[in-house]
Amino acid sequence: MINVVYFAWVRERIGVPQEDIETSAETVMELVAELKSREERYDLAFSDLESLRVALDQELSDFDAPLAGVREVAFFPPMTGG
Amino acid sequence: MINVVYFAWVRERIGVPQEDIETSAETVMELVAELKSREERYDLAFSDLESLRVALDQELSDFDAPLAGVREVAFFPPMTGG
Amino acid sequence: MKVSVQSEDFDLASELAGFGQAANTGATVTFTGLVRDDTGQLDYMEIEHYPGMCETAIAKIVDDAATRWALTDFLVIHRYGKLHVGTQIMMVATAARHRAEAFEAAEYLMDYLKSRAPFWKKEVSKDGTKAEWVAAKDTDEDALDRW
Amino acid sequence: MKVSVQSEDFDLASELAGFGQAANTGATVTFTGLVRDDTGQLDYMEIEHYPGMCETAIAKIVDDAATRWALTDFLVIHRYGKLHVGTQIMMVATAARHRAEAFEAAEYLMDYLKSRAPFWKKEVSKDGTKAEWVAAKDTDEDALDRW
Repeated sequence: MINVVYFAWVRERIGVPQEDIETSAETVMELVAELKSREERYDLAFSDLESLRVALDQELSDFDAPLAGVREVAFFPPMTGG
Repeated sequence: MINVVYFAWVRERIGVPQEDIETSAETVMELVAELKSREERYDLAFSDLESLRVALDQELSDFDAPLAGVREVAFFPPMTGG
Repeated sequence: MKVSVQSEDFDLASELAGFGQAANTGATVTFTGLVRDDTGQLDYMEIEHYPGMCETAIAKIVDDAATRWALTDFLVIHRYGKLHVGTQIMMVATAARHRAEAFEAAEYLMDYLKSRAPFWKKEVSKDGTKAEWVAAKDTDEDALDRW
Repeated sequence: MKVSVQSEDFDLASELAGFGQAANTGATVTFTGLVRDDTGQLDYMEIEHYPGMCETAIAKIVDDAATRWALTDFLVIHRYGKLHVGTQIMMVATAARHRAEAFEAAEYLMDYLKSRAPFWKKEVSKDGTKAEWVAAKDTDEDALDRW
């Protein structure tokens, strides 16, 4: 079980700010593929990975990263702070 | 008659903050030469022109500049504001 | 040496009381970011943030800056929530021995907060018809290359 | 849009009240210069200035910056006289649409105030045995080349 959180337009497209996902995905990319196959709203949210960022346990990471031991995965667009 | 003003160590070496000078010097350089020939304290103050700056009527200028029409000449070291 | 992620407004003056008081501080720089409206159409900006990650991301950015420029003091405040035109979004302050250090560290903090701290801005127009997420600029990402 | 050459201290907070309030201001930057003591030997700094020329020189520097970066507001205060360790020497503030403009303009103002505004600093040590004019640095003159 992994906690998946979404921000900004990713959250809006998926429709929830977070959810617990039962998955056997070994990498972020596998998790993304799994979500995309579930429902169209995921497919839409993850259609362009270039415009997405991922954080694992609140630290910036990348789509190739393994999920072993990770409790929280976050997906969001490039940040616009400051 | 021209008003000559001095700042920082130039003022300290010459011993006065300003003085009126009766001169027929046509350029700043001629005025400097005239002052240097007067007394040792001027010779000392003007010994290294590289380390001096000059302003004519409160605007930065250079030693070759003509003095025609100028009312105030200022000599000082490079500025250290800020 | 303060970092704060908050919804409340802040007062520059109170925040700077006691800032950079060490005798070897020769320069302090502050930056304040405000909600700007160029067209007269903007009602407010909604800033979303990632609680928890914001704090750790900013702490890392600040640590890097403090080491790189031997800062004698620093301060980062970033707000989230609904912010109307003209209100303060965030501020940084840096204190160092020389002016170049204080300026560079403040710019470094801003460049990294812009692209590496998990905040997202949405602009909502006055007539309510437009609500758009602000897109990250390539130039903001490029700005990191100079460090 | 204020320029002041004064002996009195200033209060950053009061000076910034109402600063950069235009709706198209997205960024404000302030710089404050303080009397620094690295060795514990400094008693005070005496700042000599050229009355009249200070004001015109600063006005020119400020005009150049305001044109170059389309500033929405600016402020320059420079003190003269006897200033003890830890006291404020001067400040600049800039307001602009974007952060890069506000930062660059503030650095430009500082670089030019340093080498083109007629102020001279003398450092007087605590035991009174040393009173030395601060020498201009080549690096300060070089700093102008980047603009």
